[in-house]
Amino acid sequence: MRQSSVIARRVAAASVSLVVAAGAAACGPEDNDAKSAGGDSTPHKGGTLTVLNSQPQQDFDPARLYTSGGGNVPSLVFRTLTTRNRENGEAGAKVVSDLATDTGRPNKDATVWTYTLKEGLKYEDGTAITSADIKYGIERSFAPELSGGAPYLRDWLVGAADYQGPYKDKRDTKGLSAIETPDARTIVFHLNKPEGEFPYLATQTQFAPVPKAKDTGTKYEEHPVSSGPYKVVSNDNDGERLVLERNTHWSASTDAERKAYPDRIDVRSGLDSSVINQRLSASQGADAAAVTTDTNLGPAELAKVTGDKDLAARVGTGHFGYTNYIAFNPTIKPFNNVKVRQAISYAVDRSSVVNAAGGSALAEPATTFLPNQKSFGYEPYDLFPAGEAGNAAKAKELLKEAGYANGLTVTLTHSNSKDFETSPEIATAVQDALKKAGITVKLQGLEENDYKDKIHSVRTEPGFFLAHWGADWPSGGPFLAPIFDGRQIVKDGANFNTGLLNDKSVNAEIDAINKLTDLDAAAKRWGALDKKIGEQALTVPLFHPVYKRLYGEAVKNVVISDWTGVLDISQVAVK
Amino acid sequence: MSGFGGFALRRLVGAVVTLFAISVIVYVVFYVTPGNVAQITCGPRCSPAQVQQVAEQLHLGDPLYVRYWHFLEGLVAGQDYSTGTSVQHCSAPCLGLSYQSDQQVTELILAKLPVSLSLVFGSMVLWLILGVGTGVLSAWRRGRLTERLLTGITLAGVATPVFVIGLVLMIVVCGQLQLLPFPQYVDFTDDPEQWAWNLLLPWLSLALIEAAAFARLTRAAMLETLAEDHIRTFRAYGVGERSVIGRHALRGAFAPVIALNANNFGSAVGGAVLTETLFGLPGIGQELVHAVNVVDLPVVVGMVLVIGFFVVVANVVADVLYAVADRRVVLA
Amino acid sequence: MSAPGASGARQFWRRLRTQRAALVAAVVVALLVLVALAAPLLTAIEGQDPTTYHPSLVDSARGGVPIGSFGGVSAEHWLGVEPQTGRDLFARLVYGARVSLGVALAATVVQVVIGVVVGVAAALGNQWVDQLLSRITDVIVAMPLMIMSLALLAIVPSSFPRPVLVALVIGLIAWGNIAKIVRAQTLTLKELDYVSAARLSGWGSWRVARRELLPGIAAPVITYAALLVPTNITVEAALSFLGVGVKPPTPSWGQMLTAADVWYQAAPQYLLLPAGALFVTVLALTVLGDGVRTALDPRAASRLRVGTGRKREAKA
Amino acid sequence: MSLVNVTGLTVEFGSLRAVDGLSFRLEQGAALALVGESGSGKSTVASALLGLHRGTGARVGGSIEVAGVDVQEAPDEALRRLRGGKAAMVFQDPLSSLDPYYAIGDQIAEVYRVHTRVSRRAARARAVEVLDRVGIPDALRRSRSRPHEFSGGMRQRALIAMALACEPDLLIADEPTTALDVTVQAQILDLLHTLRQETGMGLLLVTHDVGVAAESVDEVLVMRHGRAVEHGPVAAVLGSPSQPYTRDLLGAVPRVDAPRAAAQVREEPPEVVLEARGLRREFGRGKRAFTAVDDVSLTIHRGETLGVVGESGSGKTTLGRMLVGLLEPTAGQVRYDGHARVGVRPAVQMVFQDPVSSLNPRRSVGESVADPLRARGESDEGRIRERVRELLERVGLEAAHYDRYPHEFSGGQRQRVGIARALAADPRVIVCDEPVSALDVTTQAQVVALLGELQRELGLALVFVAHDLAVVRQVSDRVAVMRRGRIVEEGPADEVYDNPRDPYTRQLLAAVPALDPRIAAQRRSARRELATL
Repeated sequence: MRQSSVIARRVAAASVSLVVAAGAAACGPEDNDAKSAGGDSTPHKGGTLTVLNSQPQQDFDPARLYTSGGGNVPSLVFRTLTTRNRENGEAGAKVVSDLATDTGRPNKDATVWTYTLKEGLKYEDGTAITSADIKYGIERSFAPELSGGAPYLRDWLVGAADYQGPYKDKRDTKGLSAIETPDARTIVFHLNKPEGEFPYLATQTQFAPVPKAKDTGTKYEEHPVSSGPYKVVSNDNDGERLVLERNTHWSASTDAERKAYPDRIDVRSGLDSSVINQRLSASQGADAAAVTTDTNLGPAELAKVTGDKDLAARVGTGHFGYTNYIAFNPTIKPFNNVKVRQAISYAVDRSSVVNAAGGSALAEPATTFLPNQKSFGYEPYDLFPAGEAGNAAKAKELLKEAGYANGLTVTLTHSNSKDFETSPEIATAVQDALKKAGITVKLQGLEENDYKDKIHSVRTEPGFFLAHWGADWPSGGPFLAPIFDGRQIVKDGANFNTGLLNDKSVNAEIDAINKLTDLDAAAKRWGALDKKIGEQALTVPLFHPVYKRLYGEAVKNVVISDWTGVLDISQVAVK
Repeated sequence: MSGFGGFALRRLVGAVVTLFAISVIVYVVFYVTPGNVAQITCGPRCSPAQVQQVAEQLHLGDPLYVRYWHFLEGLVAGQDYSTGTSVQHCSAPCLGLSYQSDQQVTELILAKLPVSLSLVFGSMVLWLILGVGTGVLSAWRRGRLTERLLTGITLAGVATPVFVIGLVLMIVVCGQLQLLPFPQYVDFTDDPEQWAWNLLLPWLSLALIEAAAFARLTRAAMLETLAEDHIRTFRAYGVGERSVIGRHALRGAFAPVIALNANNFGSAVGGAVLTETLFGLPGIGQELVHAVNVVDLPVVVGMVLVIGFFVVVANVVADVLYAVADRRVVLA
Repeated sequence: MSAPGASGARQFWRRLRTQRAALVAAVVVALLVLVALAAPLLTAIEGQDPTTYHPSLVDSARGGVPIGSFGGVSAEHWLGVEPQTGRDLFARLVYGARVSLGVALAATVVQVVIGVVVGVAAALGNQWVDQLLSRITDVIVAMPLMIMSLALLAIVPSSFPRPVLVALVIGLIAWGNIAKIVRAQTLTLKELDYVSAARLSGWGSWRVARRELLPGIAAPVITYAALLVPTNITVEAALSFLGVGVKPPTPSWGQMLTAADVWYQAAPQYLLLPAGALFVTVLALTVLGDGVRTALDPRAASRLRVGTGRKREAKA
Repeated sequence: MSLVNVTGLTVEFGSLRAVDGLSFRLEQGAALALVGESGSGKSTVASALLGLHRGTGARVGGSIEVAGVDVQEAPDEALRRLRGGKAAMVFQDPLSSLDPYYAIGDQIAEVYRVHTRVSRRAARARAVEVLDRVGIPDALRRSRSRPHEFSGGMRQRALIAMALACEPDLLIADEPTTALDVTVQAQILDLLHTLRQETGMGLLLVTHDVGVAAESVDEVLVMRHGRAVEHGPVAAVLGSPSQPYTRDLLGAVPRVDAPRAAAQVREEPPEVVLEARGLRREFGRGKRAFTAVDDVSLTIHRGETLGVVGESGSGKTTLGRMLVGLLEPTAGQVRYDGHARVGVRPAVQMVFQDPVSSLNPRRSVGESVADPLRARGESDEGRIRERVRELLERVGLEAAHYDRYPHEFSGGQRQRVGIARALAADPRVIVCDEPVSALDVTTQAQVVALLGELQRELGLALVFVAHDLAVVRQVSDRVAVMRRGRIVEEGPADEVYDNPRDPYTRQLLAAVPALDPRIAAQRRSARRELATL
């Protein structure tokens, strides 16, 4: 989407889907999943796959990438200890081994994790991949020059809080003591607390091997050394045009996940979203073998596509763990009053909001904070039933109880970006819905940077604002902890616990679940915790986006997992 | 033109002063723009300590004047920077490093400039042909239906924003009629033919909008010339209308057209933001909008300076061409 | 050059009236202004307002495309409804006229005021003042409008009324050309005998500037300003396209166009309405601007009619 | 067959009838002058002869036959062949009448090629030939110059060369010398005379200047309001005019050889009111600097008129503006009442040349006249109006004109307003910068008379700056002759005019056209001698 350029590049890279959801998406009732689409003929090797993207791959350094499950284009070049299961739907939300022989062997309390590398792993130059390379890859992600990754390594690894990477202190050859490499194939991680979800973390690109001899610091991203099925042939204009070709030293026998059908992958970015969708629908020439990894169908395009059978057959639908919500800051009046928060919860008109976000095909109304997927431990609940169009009567009643019988005037803060998430369209829909309940909403639209600074700072956080949260991996942990764990309130930096909730029982339950290495069991308890927190009405979940993406006529073997919600280009074939 | 040296020198000094002033203004304006640069660079989930490290890395803690001084130093003497594993040199004139991508701004500009210049130069040719042609036609057929029709068309160009014209052109020409491929930038040196085909629509979109001004100006200048005494002379000597219009009246429109063209060329280098964004051309405008959004000060300053440079140079060129076109003008 | 004075006003109108196109344009502009001013009344007659959502009028499953033919045109919604929200398009269009015209006019006023002050001061001041102001004007002209707007619009707190801000920013950044025109014109006028005569009368320079010069630059300034208004309307639209224009729920044509361009195929009327309104406005203002110029500069007027020149000699 | 045969010509622009039933003939090789004041329709007749009104909306009635072509009925193509081919026209302002962007030789060649099927090269050769013919030195090189690189006289020669290019039967010259200095005017008139003798082409001369007509033609047709007033051989019409209008017209023409009508008789020793000492003024800087006025010293006494005469570019206007303080001198000083002073001062006023630009078109004339009163601090509206009315009446206007605007007045009336405005400041000196050069002769005479009256009545000192030697003689007690920024000769008017000492003064005087055709012929040969010296 054109305005996605307004969004910080760093954030854009943070999670492919997190940002790129501009068009938002949702699967209509008549849509089956992506499985049916394009799967009718057998895929073959060969050909060139074109990727049409709006965001250039400006960061292509494994240390700097903030990806979910290893990313899409990056995961063609970087293999990691573990990776996401490349399957459609729910099965795709599982973590599987990649470079390692398994998803990790924890000690009893899940504070030490041990991995063994498969045999015969090689870089694009034919040299062997060692566990030290993985350690080095992680270490360099601590360098301020290569900032950008997720916070978990710093938070979890023993003694990592002050570590500044291998560049600062050249004499310290031992590096990060929390990571041990007893031999070339073994790597051991020591955590400062139990983390049952460590295998999920090991999917991130920081776990990709980087040969120390080839490290060129900030210039490494121009040509990162490939461990995956493709290597970088050219990287122009800071990731705007990326050409990948087969890495002959990669062996399918060590990689069960990546299919790598095309011979060549041509990534062209910096395109306007409407242009991408126009090109994909026209599917002319090279565009017939084209996909996009970051651009959804917008509402207008969807309106056109649904009327055209041929086009509709070329739409991939996916779900990514993501929630758009209204956030309250309970330290600010009148949102300190739980009744006011509940009244607003009742008054919200989710059908207006869903329409503003692109309609029922692109957004599913949300009543839970957790995404509606099994891997997150989704447990359906609707604590303040607003119905389709909002329950204005109930809201008025609650307001009366709260002492606002004559109505209430509040200010809703939102961003001025055009992402259909925290953007003015959604804010005006909320404004219009609350009007019926006697709540006058004034809109405060902030420029993207200003908005982020304000809502993520404890000092400047507004009382009532639009926000969203996306999963770093498909589990309740990274979804609930940053938002509701009282110990994660950051006083002097970017704070995501917008409700400033510091509830001992919640904190304790989070700790307890983190100890579990049985991820299914953990999921159930995350779901229960979500409902429990929901009672406090600190957020009003609005909707979960659905991704609808076009692909070219010649594209086969379309796989869309619930982990990323988008077509996996490691599975796509164009012959 | 004995005074040309002095003229050139004075204009050069003026240009440098102008660019200097622009850089100061941009520095100050973007200094106060909201947005935590270190946080944006580091990522949303960075801890305060990491953000602090990044801020130090980028010298964000320094006072404004110190940072500006560094900028000037880099411009004159170049600067060294670390990639972590080695020390690199950014040679003068160094516009610094992008906060976001650690690339040298000068390299970034050099990479983007050909795109913007291709776009603007090409569409300049088109807008001159379209604009001047329309202007001549409507001056010739003044008062008749042709003129009104042409006036209407050129005004439609003025009245329609480029993003609407561009999108509709693209949908119709590339999507429905499939006459052209969807534009994607191909470097001229790689394949001149593809370069031209791919830029055709962007050229046309930009030209349609700019042409209107030229049509109006050409028409007005020609009508003004047509009312001048020397036109009467040639008519009184039996010179035909075609020659009067095509030779004498058109010649009179040269100077103002040149002046406007230089003016528009300069501003179009930066002003093609919309066209570049819409067609996904990786040019200066698109990059600049992006840099503004992420408060990437070195990139913003560098690119604005480049745009300012083109505007200033275009104006000097305009003055010179104007003087050449109109020998009566003394360079002053 | 001769421009209207107190008595000239009548002449001006007479000359304007003789141009049929300009007259039609003037009527159109007057109507547009009237529509903008009467927006609340008009929407009250229609029974709609520009902000109320009508989720039931759009097809949610199809991206929110309006239900019904011609974008949901009905007795209740004269021009149909907006996709996704179901807001009334007629109401948004007429309220949008307020913002678009208002912003453009206000920006023009700012440009003219700054341009005239700077231009006159440069022309009348000594060499240093002239150098300084001319240099500042150069800087302003060389600054990319869009980029500086992006920055300035981001700096100012959001509590500042947005339409006013947009007008101010456009005005503050794009006054360079008008200052150049005013300076040149003032330099010409300064040499005219009647200005010298006024100086000989014993008046101070300020008084001479105000009484003898300012009326003289009115004609070119009015002419240029009339052509600036449509430019400013499109600039506002472009700023909306870049996401820094007037903010929702306040409707403006630029914002509607921006939101509508992708709907070109699915709901064409959504794009065509603001585009048409913008086109008609810009066309009318431009034609009117030309007419005003012709009426203010009778030389130009006769120029357009006369083939061989000197025919008016008999009159002199 | 006559070369030109015009019968019952009428030309109407809208409701305005510029030419009203005019008839005349011009035989092959003859010369006719159309003489008249502005608005008489004489130039319209010239344009009509070439059918230049076709397609412009003007209505042309009657019949026009030029060189055998029926201008009214001829098809466009025939008309184009006539224009330039058989009848060529020379216009008033040679600068604006040539395309500024092309070389003069190219322009002539272009015209030549319209009428003759020749190669570009041949046309260029022809251009050089005719340029040489009209006396342009180094014609080959100069043919590559553009008009602005020529002097005014050279440009007019070039235009005549263009006219000659196709060897037309008829030359129509529309005020061919009006924009030129008097010495250049004489050269051009001489050139026309010679060419006519050599080529035998007919000449139709349109002019407001009776003297120019007397120098150049055989027959004169005096026009007024679009009609013929008097028509006959030049000697007869100018020598013994039969119509009162012709007599008035001739009477108003100032004579360079006539002493001042009412010379001042002075008893008391003259008191110096204004003095210029070593005035110098430069314009521009560096290489483009030039000195407009160089070391000029003058004294102006109470009640006298000092005439400053000179050709264009002599620096006389710059001098005038320095005297009133509108321009600061680069060196030297202006002393008023014995004191050096800087800037303007109400006691020294100015009357400007251009009656159009000297009054603010947006303010009523009364307001303009009232300016000095208000500036002086007068605030009583009644008294201001009273005084302004008085002044307006004094300069021959009506008190009721107070609320009118400049465009409602004729040139002469506007000049009277300008005088009233100057008087309102109660000045002791008025510098008149070409006050009558834009006026018709009859109006000119009236304005000059008014100035004389006012001077006597108010004891004003006048500085009368003009290019017209005759007018200056008419009004001045003393005369200063300027050339290239310097005063070449200064002295009592009669002395300077009757016994010029400086050769330049002599040259100037010899160039003034005489009203008597015989004297004109004598002068012409005298000039030739002077030129060959």
